[in-house]
Amino acid sequence: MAGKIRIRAQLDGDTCEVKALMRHPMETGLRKDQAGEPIPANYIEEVTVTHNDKVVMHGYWGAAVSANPFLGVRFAGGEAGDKVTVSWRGNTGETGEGETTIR
Amino acid sequence: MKITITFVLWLAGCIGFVQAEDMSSALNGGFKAINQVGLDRLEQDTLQAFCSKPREEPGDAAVAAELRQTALASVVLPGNGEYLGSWERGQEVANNGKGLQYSDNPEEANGGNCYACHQLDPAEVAYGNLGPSLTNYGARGQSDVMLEYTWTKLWNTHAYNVCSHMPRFGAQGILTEQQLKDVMAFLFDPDSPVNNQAE
Amino acid sequence: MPNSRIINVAACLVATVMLTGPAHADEAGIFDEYRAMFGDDNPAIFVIEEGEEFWFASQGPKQATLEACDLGLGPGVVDGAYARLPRYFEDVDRVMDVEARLRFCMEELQGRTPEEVDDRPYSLRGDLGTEMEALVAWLAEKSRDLPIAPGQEHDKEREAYSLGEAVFYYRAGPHDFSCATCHGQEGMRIRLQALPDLTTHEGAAVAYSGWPAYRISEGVVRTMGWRMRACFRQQRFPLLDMGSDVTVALQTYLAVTAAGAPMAAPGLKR
Amino acid sequence: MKVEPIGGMARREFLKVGALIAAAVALPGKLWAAATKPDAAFAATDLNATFAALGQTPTESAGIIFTTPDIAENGAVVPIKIEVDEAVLSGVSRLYVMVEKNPNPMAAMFSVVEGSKPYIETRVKVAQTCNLYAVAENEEGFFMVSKETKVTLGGCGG
Repeated sequence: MAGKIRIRAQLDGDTCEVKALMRHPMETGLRKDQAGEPIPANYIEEVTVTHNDKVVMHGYWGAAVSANPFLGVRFAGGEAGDKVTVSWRGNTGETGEGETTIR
Repeated sequence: MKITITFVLWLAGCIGFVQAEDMSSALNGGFKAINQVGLDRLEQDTLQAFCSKPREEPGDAAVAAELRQTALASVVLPGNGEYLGSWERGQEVANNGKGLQYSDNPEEANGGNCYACHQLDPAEVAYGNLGPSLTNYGARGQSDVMLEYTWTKLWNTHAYNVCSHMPRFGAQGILTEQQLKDVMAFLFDPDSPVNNQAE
Repeated sequence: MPNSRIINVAACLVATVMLTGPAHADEAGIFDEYRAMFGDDNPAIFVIEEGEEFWFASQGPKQATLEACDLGLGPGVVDGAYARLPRYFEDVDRVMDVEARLRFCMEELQGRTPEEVDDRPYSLRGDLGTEMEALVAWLAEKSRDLPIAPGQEHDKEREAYSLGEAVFYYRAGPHDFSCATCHGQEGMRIRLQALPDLTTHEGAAVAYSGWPAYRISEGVVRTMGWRMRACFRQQRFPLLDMGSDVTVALQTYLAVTAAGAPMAAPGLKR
Repeated sequence: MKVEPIGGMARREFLKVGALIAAAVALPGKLWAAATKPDAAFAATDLNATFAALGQTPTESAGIIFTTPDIAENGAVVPIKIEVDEAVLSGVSRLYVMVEKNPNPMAAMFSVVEGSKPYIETRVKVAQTCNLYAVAENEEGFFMVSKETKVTLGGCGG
């Protein structure tokens, strides 16, 4: 179920506001399950936001970002209909990507 | 002291419009034993049955008085006459909400979870209000009467107030005698943050 | 339309709620700033989508979907069905909540075993969600803004209400707790957690309309059935069975007390 | 990059990386290349070590507008927002979020690419009541603002 991303990109004057929710457990590796077994670390390590294929924000995350992460960023120069993507790579090598157009 | 649900409800006649046997079979069919928690937890003692009336309507006054006497008589005062332990340990007991749930480790000491319902150390903002504030409790007096009153309240609250919502920490074995002494110290010790508020 | 009387009652109650203003009994002001920062971004949206996928997925020995499942408004009718539960179902001659009914459909339509369906209905630590949570989230979404209108015409529906009320006040266990211990008075809280008074329409409406909900503390969507189970765990009772008569009765008691208030789930909770 | 215990080394290491990023950022479009993850800073187990790994203890700046809740209903999810007043603090290329008493204080680092706003909203885990730090980096060094978030205990069974 992990991997999905929901993105909203909206113009406010000349600034485009991007809000993204990512489907991910963000396990720290420090928790134990009900049986007392450690739950392996599984978190998003790298996030990239692009506008028409140009990177506008890039981040590195630790496991302290909350489960089902939320990210809000802003950039200038967007126009309605432009493509915005958010993609991530996890510490396990897993990836996720989502796409939307600016409203 | 435990008696079967059916018997208690038979005593009460019925619960609201629900017949005793319906209630009993619904409860026993609706829960499963898990880990250290068995279905015997669903059985009521006389006090619990009396205090389970829908809309918490007060029951028969004579029965209530008898239950109050029984509760009072059940209180076990500390063996050596010492009421006060360590307020530091008592503070931990007051903060700890775990114990006796099927999700809790039965090897670990139970908590008293005092903060769930009471204000104590005023520096702790996360306190509940189901019970009265106990901040500055020590200022209410340190006499033997006060100590015995408070011990009794912790041991079996129904000795003073039948159908109080507070657990019977001593009578039901939720806290040990030492833990009760520690909680007492948390309430009474002049150095406890309950009484000694740093500026 | 069936149960027009209930709808009428519901409409009156909606009017009452509108007159008395929205119920916000569980909104302790101290967390307003915190909650406001979440805006509209509720991860429950993923779970709702997953619920829809589960509904249309062929599963079990019969490789069937749940599309023929009758939630009370006819086979396959999902719009508004959640808000009308719990209700009496003739085919099983008992009152069911959404989880009991879904389990019945999984067994009947898909041929799945009770063991499989009951194995892990609610997420354990480390899970991202379960099929039951997803289906309930999606069905609740399909009743958003509709008035809570549980069945109360059939004898068994009224019996469920009475049993629910009796269970609500039933004190037992080492701590002598009942539901009423925490949820029977207004303006109360545990620690800083506001406790809705579930014996009043306003309190029950706030509580009932907001489940299922995304629990930020756990990162998963929790259902009303889970909330009942978790309450009983904290009451130091044994494990409450999903879909059992006890949980159905309590939810009936709550839903009837909350009747008329609009559903607002899946919400966002602590 | 391994854990760098002392500031000097880490700082040099960091400047090297920083220069690479600066070069990368100046390139248009797809040629933009990601910075190397500052592993030492993410692995640090207290705030001073985190700052040391970055190479400098940030100085307080009024140019960072840091929005956090004073009190959180649950520490598993604490929403935060970092904005930069570009009239006070210009040319910010990086933003960092740190949570003082987490096992690893460094929660996230963001590279602000040219044309983007130095603006981040996210949600982080806060293990216990402590200070949260918003750190901004530009050519002049590191700047910060900190705010306390109280994490409350809840429930009848916890």
